Amino acid sequence: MVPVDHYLWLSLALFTIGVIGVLTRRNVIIILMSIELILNAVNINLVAFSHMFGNVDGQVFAIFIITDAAAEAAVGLGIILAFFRNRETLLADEMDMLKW
Amino acid sequence: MSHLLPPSILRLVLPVFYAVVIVAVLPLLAGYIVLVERKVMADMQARLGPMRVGPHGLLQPIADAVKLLLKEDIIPDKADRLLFWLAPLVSVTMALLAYAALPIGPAFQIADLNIGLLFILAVSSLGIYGIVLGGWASNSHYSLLGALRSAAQLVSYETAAGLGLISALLLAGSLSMKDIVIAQYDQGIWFIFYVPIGFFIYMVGSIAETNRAPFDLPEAESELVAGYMTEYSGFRWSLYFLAEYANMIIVAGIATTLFLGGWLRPFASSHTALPGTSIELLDALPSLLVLGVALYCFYLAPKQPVKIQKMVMAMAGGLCLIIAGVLAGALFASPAVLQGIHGAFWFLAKVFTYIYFFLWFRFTFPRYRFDQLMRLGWRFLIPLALVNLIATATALLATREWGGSLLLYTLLADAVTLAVAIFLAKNDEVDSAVPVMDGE
Amino acid sequence: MGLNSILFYFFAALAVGSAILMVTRRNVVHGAVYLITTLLATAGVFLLRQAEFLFITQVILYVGGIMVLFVFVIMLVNLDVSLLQYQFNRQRFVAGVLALALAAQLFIVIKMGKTSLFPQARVPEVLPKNTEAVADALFGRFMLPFEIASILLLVAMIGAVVMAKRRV
Amino acid sequence: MSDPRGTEPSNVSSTVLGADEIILNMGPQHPSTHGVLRVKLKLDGERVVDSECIIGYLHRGVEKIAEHRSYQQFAPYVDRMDYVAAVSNGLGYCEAVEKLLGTEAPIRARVVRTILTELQRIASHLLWLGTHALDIGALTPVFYCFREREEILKIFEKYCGARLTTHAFRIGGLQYETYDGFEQDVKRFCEDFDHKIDEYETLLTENRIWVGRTKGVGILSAADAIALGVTGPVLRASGVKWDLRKAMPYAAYDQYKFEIPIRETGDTFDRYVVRMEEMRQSRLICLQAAESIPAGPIMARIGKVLKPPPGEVYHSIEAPKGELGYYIVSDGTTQPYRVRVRPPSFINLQAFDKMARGSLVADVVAIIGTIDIVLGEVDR
Repeated sequence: MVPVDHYLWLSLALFTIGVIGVLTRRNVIIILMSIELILNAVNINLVAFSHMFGNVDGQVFAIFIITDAAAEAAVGLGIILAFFRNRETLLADEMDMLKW
Repeated sequence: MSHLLPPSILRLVLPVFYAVVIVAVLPLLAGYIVLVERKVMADMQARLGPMRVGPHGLLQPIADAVKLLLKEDIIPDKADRLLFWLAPLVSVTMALLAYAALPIGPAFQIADLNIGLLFILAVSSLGIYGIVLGGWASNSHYSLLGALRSAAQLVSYETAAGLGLISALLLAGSLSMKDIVIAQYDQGIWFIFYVPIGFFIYMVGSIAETNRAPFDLPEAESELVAGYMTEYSGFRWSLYFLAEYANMIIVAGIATTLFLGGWLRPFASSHTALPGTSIELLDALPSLLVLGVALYCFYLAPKQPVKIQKMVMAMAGGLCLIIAGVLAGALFASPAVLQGIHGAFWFLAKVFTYIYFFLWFRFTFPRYRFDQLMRLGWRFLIPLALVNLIATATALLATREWGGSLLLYTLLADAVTLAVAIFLAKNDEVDSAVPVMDGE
Repeated sequence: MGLNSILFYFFAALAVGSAILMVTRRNVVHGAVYLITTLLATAGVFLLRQAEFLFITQVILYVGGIMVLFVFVIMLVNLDVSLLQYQFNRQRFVAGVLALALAAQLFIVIKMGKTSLFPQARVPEVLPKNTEAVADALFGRFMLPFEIASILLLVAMIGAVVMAKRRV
Repeated sequence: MSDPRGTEPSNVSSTVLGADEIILNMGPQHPSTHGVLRVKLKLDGERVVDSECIIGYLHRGVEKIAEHRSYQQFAPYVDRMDYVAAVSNGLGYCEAVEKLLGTEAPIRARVVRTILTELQRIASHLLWLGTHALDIGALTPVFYCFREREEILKIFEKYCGARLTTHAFRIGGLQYETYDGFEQDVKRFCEDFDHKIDEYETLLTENRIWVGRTKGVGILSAADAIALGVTGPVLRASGVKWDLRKAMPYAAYDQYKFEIPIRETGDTFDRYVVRMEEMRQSRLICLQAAESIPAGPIMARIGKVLKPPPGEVYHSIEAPKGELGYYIVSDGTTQPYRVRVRPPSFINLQAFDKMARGSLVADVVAIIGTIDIVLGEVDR
């Protein structure tokens, strides 16, 4: 049986990688994907605890998180598309105007 | 086999054996579906179709396979080599993986998952990556356009097809493929009679999902050459091809399981034995059918022009004879064996009937344009599927609350859905009279 | 070490490995492919914890839906230029250090709480059928959040349409 | 005068691409450009922003060859221009030379010419229908069309020994007398053909997908059509009643009753309807003509060596695809000084950009099909 804290280590690793991706990459799509990674890391925790306590509440929350991720991806990608159409670039550094 | 091995080992070995059988047989089956397709097409188009390799082209699939395997393997210069290599593998793996949960008869199933249907849907929805990545990796505009079309098409029609399936799921009350069939046995009726519109929606959706005409835009030959497959050749191309036909069998299998009673024979719940025996009349039907085919083959064999063709034809007849013998022998075996063998026969028969409709559509209809395809999906099928779902659920609830015949209530629900469908179609007609020029 | 453990460590290694590859790839499509691998590996982890429905949700929604959207958008935007640009931003060192500091913090928390934070696992012998249990929870106790989530999705959908729509 | 093609001339290659725009090269090797046509499309997503037809991949210098051949020697060459309607090409050329010579073919020859030309029109339209339907994704009509086209080609073969590039006519009349049973063959074909057209129509005309794919696609207004010099069914579908068989009768067309079908909108569906109706009318002409082929000689009295008087002539006929004109200048020798062909496909292809702008990639295929081009004729 895999102890619960191993799930947490896995989650921590993915979370950290995600944070590093968000903070250091310039490409907005990669940043968005890193955010998805962070959300996913959270899901692992929820599932692990859900199993530990023997009820499904954690899984329900994970489903909500996936829903949220879907919403976020849709809006985020919409913004990226609009941004790309106007500025012809995908670099976060160049998203420096409040209005275009 | 059960006396050779203890049941616990059998439980492990049998699924592996099934898996090996499926992986081994499927390419051959796909090849022969192609032959059937070409023969059916030829028949509808007043010509003969493949006649050269083997009698009536019976060996054509093997010749085609050999040709494809021997072809030069071309990777375009500026292609993304890793993804170009990976994409067809993804396609074919996902297509084959879906067979894990497909019950071809009560005994012949690799794994009876309690989320079986969702598993099949999930895995076959991953096949899209093969198409999209392959299209992108080819570094060609035709491929890319094909891939983009395909992605949009699959995502939209999956929704419609899924909603169509749910109407049958409501009736079955389970996601396990096996339980769905058993539910139909218990209720004594195939679900298609309860939710014909759900079946129709799933059928259209499944044609679109497998990229078959009239929804074959991702590989529309006259527009995009071959869509996402344009730059592929030889073995890689044949993997895509295999995936496409494997997916066809999968969607046909899903439709068979959910709507057409899976491995159940017609009138599965009525048991009228032949006088004086324990054999049921309908159980004898498969063996007689196959026997007929065998006799026809023997009748044709001497008429073949070349000696080797005579032999192959006779061999085909002999094969049919063996199958007929197995089917007939099952009649006298234990009920489990009978169910297993005849279940597989009926399942495959239904699957091929379903596929025949695919072929029929392909040779009858012109191809949709992309915006029309999207409009059909989003503005006709999905609303219709939602209405159908609500109507079916209401019918179920009404039966539960007030009692009465479910069939009656579902008929009412279907009538309502049909009215909505006519309304939607009328609406669509008004819209499409004006040429679409949006997105400017 | 049972089959379960082997599978867990395999999936975990796969997830972490592809995640690292994901954040370091120059080519966004490759990044997306590695993210998909991570997500699938995570789905495998879910399956090991008997969260079958979540596994399917992860595969259908995350991999089959959201990531398709990602790949779709990546293909819509032209990549040739961005391949040549420098991939990491100017504050990358500070950011990396900060991220690692955050990780260290969490590490210490988990390490410290290992004894006190987690009560003994009380896994029931027979888990309820997962799909039914999730459905009961979703449409029972979590009905209101469920509806709110659906509104969130609606808002996101409209938002995405407005965002991606071309200026006329 | 404004450019009829659109607001600005096509110049696909030099324009700067927008964010979502890509250049798509269709052809010269593409399944549905009907030969070696190359179309350069500027796409915004799947929508055509701009287009440019690049031709010349099948250029053989037919007009130049004419200057080094005697009048009779050149006749087989014209068959190679619109090679799916070789008989019509031959008719146009022979009549043009006859006009230059100041003679006319005898009436029997003219009637047989009319029958063969109309059969050729049906064959050409059948080929068009089959490939057009194939482009739009209907796989089956093409085989039905070829089945009937085969019957026509058999008649050609029995008559002159060739099926495709027939060289059926000679300057001054016909080389061959009709074979025994020619009339019966033509009549039998025409009688069968009536319900064959119905068969095609059941497959297509009321098919929702077909209607959806063709209605409102590639609209060409009458004014644009005239400005671009478009002729044939494409022009008539835009609502202009202009058919040389009625307007300037040649061969024996003035003796037969037939209608000129026209439609109003000028979209792909209208062009389809016009061509289908034209096949029915051609069938009627053939029936009427085969009923009473007058007896008499089949060759006018012209010498073996043709030396037309110096001068020039322009003669045009209604080929299946539109006005096929021959402009021949004679300097009094045995060889023409200059032959200029006005091929209908080439002129009609000009309308492509006008029709294609703003449509989708899938429509481009339908539009190329609906113009009904043959590259042998476009490039010559």
